[in-house]
Amino acid sequence: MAQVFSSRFTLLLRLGAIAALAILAAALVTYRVNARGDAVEGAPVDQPVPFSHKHHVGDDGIDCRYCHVAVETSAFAGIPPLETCMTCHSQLFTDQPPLAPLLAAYRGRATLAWNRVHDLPDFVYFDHSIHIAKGVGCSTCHGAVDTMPLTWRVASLDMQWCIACHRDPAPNLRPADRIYDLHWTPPSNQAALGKALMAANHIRGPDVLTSCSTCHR
Amino acid sequence: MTDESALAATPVLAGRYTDASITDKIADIVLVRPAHWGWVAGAFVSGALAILFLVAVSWLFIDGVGIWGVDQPVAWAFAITNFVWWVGIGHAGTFISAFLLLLRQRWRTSVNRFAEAMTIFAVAMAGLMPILHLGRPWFFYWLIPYPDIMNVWPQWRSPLIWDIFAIGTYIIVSLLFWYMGLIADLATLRDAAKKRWQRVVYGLLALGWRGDARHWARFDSAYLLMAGLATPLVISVHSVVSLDFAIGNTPGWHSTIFPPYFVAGALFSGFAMAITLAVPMRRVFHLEAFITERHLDNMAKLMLVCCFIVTYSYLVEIFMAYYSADPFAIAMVENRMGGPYAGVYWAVVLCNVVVPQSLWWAGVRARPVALFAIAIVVNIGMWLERFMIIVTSLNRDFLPSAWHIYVPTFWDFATLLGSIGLFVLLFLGFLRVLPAISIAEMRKLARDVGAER
Amino acid sequence: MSGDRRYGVLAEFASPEALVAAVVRVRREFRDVEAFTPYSVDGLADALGVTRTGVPAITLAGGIVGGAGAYFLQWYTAVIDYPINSGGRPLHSWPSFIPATFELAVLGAALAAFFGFLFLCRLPRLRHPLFDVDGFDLASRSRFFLCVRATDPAYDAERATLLLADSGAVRVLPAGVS
Amino acid sequence: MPEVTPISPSLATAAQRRFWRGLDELEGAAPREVPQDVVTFEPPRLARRAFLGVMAASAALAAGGCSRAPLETIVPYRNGPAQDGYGKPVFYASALERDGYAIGVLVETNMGRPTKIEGNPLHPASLGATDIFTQAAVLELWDPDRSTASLRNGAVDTWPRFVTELRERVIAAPDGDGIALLTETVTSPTLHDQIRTFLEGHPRARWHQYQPVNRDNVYDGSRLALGEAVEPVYRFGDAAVIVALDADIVGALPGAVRHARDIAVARRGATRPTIHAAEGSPSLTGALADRRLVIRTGEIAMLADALAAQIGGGESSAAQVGGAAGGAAQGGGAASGAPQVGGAASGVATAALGADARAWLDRVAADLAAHRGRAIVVAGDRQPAGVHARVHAINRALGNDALVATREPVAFDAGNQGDSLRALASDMRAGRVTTLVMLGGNPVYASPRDLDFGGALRKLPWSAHLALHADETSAASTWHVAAAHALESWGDARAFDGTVAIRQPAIAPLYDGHSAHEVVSVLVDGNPRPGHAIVRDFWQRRHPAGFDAFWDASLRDGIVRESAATSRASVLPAPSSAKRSAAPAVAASSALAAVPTAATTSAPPAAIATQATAAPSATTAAPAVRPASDPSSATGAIVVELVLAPDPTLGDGRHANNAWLQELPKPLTTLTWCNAAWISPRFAAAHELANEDIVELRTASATVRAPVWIMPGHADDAVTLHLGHGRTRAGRVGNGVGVDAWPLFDSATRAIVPGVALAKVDGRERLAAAQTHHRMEGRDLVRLVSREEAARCAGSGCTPAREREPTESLYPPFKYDGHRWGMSIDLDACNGCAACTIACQAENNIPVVGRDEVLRGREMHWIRIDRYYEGAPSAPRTLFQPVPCMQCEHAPCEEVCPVEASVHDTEGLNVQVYNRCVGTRFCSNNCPYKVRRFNWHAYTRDVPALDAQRNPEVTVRMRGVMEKCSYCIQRIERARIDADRGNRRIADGEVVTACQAVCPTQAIVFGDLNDPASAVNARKASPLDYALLAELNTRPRTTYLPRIVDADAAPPPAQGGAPA
Repeated sequence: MAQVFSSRFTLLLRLGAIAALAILAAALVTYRVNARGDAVEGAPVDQPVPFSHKHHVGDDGIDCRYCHVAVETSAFAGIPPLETCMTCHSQLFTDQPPLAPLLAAYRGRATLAWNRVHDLPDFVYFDHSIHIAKGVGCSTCHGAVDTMPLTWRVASLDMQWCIACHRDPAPNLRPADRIYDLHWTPPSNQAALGKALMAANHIRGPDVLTSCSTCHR
Repeated sequence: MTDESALAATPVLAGRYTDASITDKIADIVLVRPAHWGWVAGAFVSGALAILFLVAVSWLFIDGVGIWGVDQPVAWAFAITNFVWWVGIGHAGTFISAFLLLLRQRWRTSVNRFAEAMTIFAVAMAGLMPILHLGRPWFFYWLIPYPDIMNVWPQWRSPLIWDIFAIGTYIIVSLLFWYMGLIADLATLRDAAKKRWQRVVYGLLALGWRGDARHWARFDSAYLLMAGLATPLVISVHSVVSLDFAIGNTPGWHSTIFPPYFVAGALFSGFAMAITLAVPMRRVFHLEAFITERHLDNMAKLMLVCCFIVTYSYLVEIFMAYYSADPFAIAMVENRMGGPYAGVYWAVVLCNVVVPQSLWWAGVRARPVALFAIAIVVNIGMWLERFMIIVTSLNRDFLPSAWHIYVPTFWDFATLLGSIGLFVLLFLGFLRVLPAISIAEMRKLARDVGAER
Repeated sequence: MSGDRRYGVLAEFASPEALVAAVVRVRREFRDVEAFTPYSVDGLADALGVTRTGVPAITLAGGIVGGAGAYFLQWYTAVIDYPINSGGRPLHSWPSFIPATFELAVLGAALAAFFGFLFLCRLPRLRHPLFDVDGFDLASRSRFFLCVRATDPAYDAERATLLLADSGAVRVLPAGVS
Repeated sequence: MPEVTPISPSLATAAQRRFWRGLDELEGAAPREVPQDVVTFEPPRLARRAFLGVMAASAALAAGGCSRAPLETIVPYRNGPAQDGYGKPVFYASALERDGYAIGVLVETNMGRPTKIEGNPLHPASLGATDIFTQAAVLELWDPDRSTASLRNGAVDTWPRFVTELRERVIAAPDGDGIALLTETVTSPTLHDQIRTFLEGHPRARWHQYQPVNRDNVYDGSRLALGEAVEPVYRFGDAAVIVALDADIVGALPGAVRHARDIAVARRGATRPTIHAAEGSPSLTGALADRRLVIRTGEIAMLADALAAQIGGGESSAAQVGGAAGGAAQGGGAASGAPQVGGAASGVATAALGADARAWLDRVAADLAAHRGRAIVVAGDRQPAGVHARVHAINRALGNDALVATREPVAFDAGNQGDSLRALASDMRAGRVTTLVMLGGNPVYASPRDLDFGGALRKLPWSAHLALHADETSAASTWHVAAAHALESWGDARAFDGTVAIRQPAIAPLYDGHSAHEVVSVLVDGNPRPGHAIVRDFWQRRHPAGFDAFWDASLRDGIVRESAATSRASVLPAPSSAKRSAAPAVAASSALAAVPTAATTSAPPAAIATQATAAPSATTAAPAVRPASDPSSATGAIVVELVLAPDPTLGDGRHANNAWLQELPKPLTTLTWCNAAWISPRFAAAHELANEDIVELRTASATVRAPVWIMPGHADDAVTLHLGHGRTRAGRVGNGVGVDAWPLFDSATRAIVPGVALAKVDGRERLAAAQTHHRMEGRDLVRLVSREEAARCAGSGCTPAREREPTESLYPPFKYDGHRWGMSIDLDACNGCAACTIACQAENNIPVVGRDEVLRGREMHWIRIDRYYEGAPSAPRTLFQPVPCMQCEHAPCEEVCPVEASVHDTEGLNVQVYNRCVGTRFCSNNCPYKVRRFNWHAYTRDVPALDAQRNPEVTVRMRGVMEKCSYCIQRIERARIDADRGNRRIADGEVVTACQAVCPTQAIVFGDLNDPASAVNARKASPLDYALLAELNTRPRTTYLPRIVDADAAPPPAQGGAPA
């Protein structure tokens, strides 16, 4: 009787098995650590008109609410109507080629379709107004848009990300006058401040905030 | 050989065999003998049905569970019936291999291997059914706990979650148990095989088994432990399956008798399926010496025992309905016996209560063909029983306004018949690539029997 | 008789009884002996001096880990990590946690038994010096083998060969290391 | 994915997007006054089956399970919404018409898309509630089958070309010779004014009105009784006794929604009115009635005569009856031994009636006499004029003037529409019409077929038909002019009491549609004017002073203030003239009495019915009833009386292409997607007919085959068949659904056809009934309490028959500290109208599944109306029970869900998380109420037009997902966020569920159980409050109040079965 398997074969088999196990484990860990929704974070999204928040907000100092008018009253913050753009751009840079789609749309010759940067699944009902009212500032989710030439996403917007804050909102709460501060960072006494804001804004406990019906209908 | 004592005296191994001749007789089926025409015909028919199964499942995934006849209020029907039926069939295999091992029943030896294979394929069919019946089968893994990005976990109070664990454990333990028993035989095949690829394949599967006595000692210990684990497991599995219904509040489901009722029903159908498979198998592969009338007789007797437990359960259901004076339970019983599905109920009684009574006669038990016929009837009866439990409970429950009939569609039948086809195909494949009877254990049996003579 | 006997000396027997008797005899001189049989032979383990296999302990441990882990998982996920009111049932619905606990205990025990068995046997081991011995393939068919290992402190190949031949072996073979 | 060809580039984007949310921000704000721009849709081309099976999004979602979400785009407004319109619904007050009668509505628009209709609380016909047709109007708006362009001889043509042609034809006939205008019932002051102007300018032009569901009999009856056509306006809320003679007060009568409210309020009040109904064809009012008499529809005339005789239909006998009744009133509504009123005086008329009828009559007469001045007798619109005349006389004799006001007809120029159409048809045949303009209606389909209107129309040199769909009439006309939907166009209309509401559009016309006002403006002076200008100018002429304020107020409120009061003539005409007109009718009644009518109802009805209808017709100048085709010659034929009624959900057929209405289980039968010949159980047994058997109905001129539906409580030897089905050009939804009964409709016999031959023929047709079992099986589902018991419980309290819920539980209770939402449903108020079902469908994006799926029991409605019969099938009590999700605190569904898709939230709502659901359906099995609905197929698929209807606040469910009533959680969330922003609690009444809002009878009340002052707690405080299947310890949040019945009016027990 002879050996069925050569020593070379068994060695390879052994090495292969070890490698497969290692790769599988590494893949699982990597997957879980990086598991996200459909997000692509940090990648600027192309737009038909290269609108720069950096220029408009950072350089010109336009307030968020000048364009996103409904952010304090509605679920939807509001994409500015073309006439808002035209308050300045009927005068400024009217001949610049990048603005051509805007003008064409305003004159009814074409449709201007912005590409969504922050897109939640259709079964998620996010409401801007209540987050603003309760002390969650713009930059908490949208980042410092005043530094973004083209807007990109800074957060994954997936459920674990939402849930993390809904379980413990205090670290992300700020006073009402800092809501639109795009460079707000938690002060050293954030623990106490957050607790105080929780009470002041009547923010309910995590059991309420993580109820399924809070976000899904 | 038609009287009781003669049948009981039939040996569990007919004829005289040496270690070598047993090895050859069993291993040659796999390694040497060309395919028997009966096998080919069976493979052809079951293959065709398996293709039907694939078509049915493909269409199911494309169009949705609406292709079946399920409706409101009968939201479960064929798929779950098939599921319970297949799980039940699996149970006899485990019962034979584990329970009888613990009881040191010698007749177990020549039937346990194929019975375990039957278990695995049946449980595989069963495991498919709940996934197929999901509205969104591609999310079936949400029933398994893992740290997902939704931060949501399974809901542990649901019997369906218990099912996942029960069926999952069951199929894993059955596979391990089966494989453990196979290791020594795989080594035999490795050493007996002439073809290089057979030696490699069986060699890999045999894990380098060399019959070391210390290994045998550990093997015996582990194998016995596995049998000890599999025995309560098999009872728990069908108990959990029964809880899929008993936890529900539907009249006809919500009953404490369900776990033993289901376990007995499972063994009933399982032994019927074992007989269904054994009778043609021993004929086609000339294994009459190994699987003797004694084996068939024992399985038939067990069927008869199960028949009585099942019958008792039927009677208890009726008794409890009237004894409890619960109008919903009474209505359920009367609906079963006289409602739109009364035919199913009475067919169940005929198949599961009346026909098996013929097993009282040794003459019937001694005739493989008769046993085969009865086993088929019981298989059908047990399928219908699950259909009866599921559908005739759901179709008329609490609010008469919601009552609605259930009518199966072509795709319901295609899925059922297709799964049978796939099961048989897998089983036929098993017969050709693995020893259908445990060679190592048969050697020992032959020696023990020889020693007694 | 000569040849490479660095692994040991292998003897073939025709029956299990002969093997057991030989084991008893050989073990008076050599402790490190191995027996190979086509099926589990009663009394052989005793003759080889095997008293505990170690498998039951591993199995018990597996069962405890499986069951405790399952219960902990259920309790942690349902009560601590994401408590959700489901049907008005208590968060810690312990009766409902039992089935999965039981099943996973069985699973843990079964996996432990199987892999413990493999581990204790140092399997899988696809290559083995004995596989090079001519006729050893009968160990999985109809013959019974006894091997006196070269690792035995009292190992003496010639003495072992003689002893085995004298113990009723059909034949005695050298077992080398390739 | 259906092939989609969008026209406008902006819509191309919409079509490519996959979910309804994709249409967010797409369109500008809805036009409030001036339409800003026109959005055009090309309907996707779909096979009808596909369309139905399909009204479904989710192949996309299915695929989405394993791929990245598609990139979405946002199209900004050009100009921002006028008000706070980003992402918030805007409501516009408007009015919709049912058979010409307005009901005030508030149209909810989301991002400019009308998505839902609510009742206008200020409008007298609505008071905040609506009916099923109003709810379904929004789907009609978005119907992909609507005409997108005008057609000339079937080829696409343009509105300007139509205007040019019409103008030329009017110019060619300056005096209007040969020009005919056919409208439906006109209640629009503006349209009427326009038509008057046109007719004055073109004196020889003719205006005809014809609407299949009309009030000819009512107006004719009042002409008989009072000498002039008047519109009776009833004050049911103040009545102590209501007698409905084949009158569906709460279901079909103009103002039904309001009537239902009035009656419900009265029934909840201290003095509960008694409702008596006599009818042959079961109706909602019959089901609501305390005492219901089953009598053939054709015999109602006889019954009215008998009642008149017993009460004293004239002045002289009134006093006499009054005296007798005064004595009877001492009985105080006691049960048995109703005193004989009228005695010998009524003997002649009553002799012809059966024993049941006489008993009923005695009781009614006693009740009426005991409540003189506080009673209302109503006759149904299909009853011949003579009956209406007699009813006028009865009401007057009883001094019910205060409750039965009369006013000039709500319809302008209310002549006899049947005559009007006949005259038009004969003019057309005689060549006297060269130009015919039809504004709405579908006379080719929905008109007496003996007129052969279609044949006459095809021969006309030039005709035009303004309609939403290119229907049967459009196909026979030269021009089909695409109409603007009521939600797209300006207009006005009067309600049942004359109140005028301005109809303002909620969206610019989706297609190239135009309104009747615009067409008539072409007739007037050849120049089309915008509808807005026409309506506004008309009202400016009416209200020159302070017009702007008036106009703004009228638009904002949805009613023109004082319009009802100014036009109401609440005084009855002088008795002398009335007496004269009524006299012949009374005389006829004595003639009736001479008819040898057998006392039992099994007598062959032909003779009776013929006589009964013929008798009053002698006074109404209606044509003599033609003898039925010799029915006895047909082998196996049975002679029956046939009642042709508008379909409960499709009306006269105009709603046939509305999938919501097609799939809405018809009240009483729960049939969907079909019509059937209703027969009585006894008739079915006698002639061995079973449900779904096919029978052939034969009149002199036509033969129709229809499946049979055995209808408990139907009159024997009679058949009811609904009109409105069997359309051939309704659209992909409505074509070929059901049986066209119009061929049986003859201009002479009209709705009640005597002497029809019925014969069973081979074959069966499956009928898609949503409910297949009709008895309660002795279970405590719809609970009944006697009037006395209810009164006792309302006062000092009583011991409830059973605990509301088991007090013990194995589980410690969960604490609900915030809100605890709950609902109470008053079964005594519910009249089974099904408005809640369809309101819920509109609000919650519930898909339509089609006939085959309904046959499989897969309808998707979140709230269903269970209907049970109690008692003998021949005259059962009909019970309704709306069943939404009970929102159990111990929800059996949740316990068995493996993936936490069905869970509780912290306010105790039983929520279904669609995106988590994997579809095991265990929850449905474990739901004892069976309120869960499963998406067996991808029912919701992308159809751009239909996508636009969807409520953006509610997830559209994909295939394989369970869904159910959520207590309109989107409305709760909206209120919560609004309240939460202000750090306040949600106030009681701030959250109104869709079913609650629409309910005409306020049977449904929703609110916070933790608020001791909430309305829902007030309802639940009643000791009669009970939970359905409470013994299961599910602890439902939805509970019921029992139906209150007259104990002595208990129906006889069912034969061969235990009484429920």
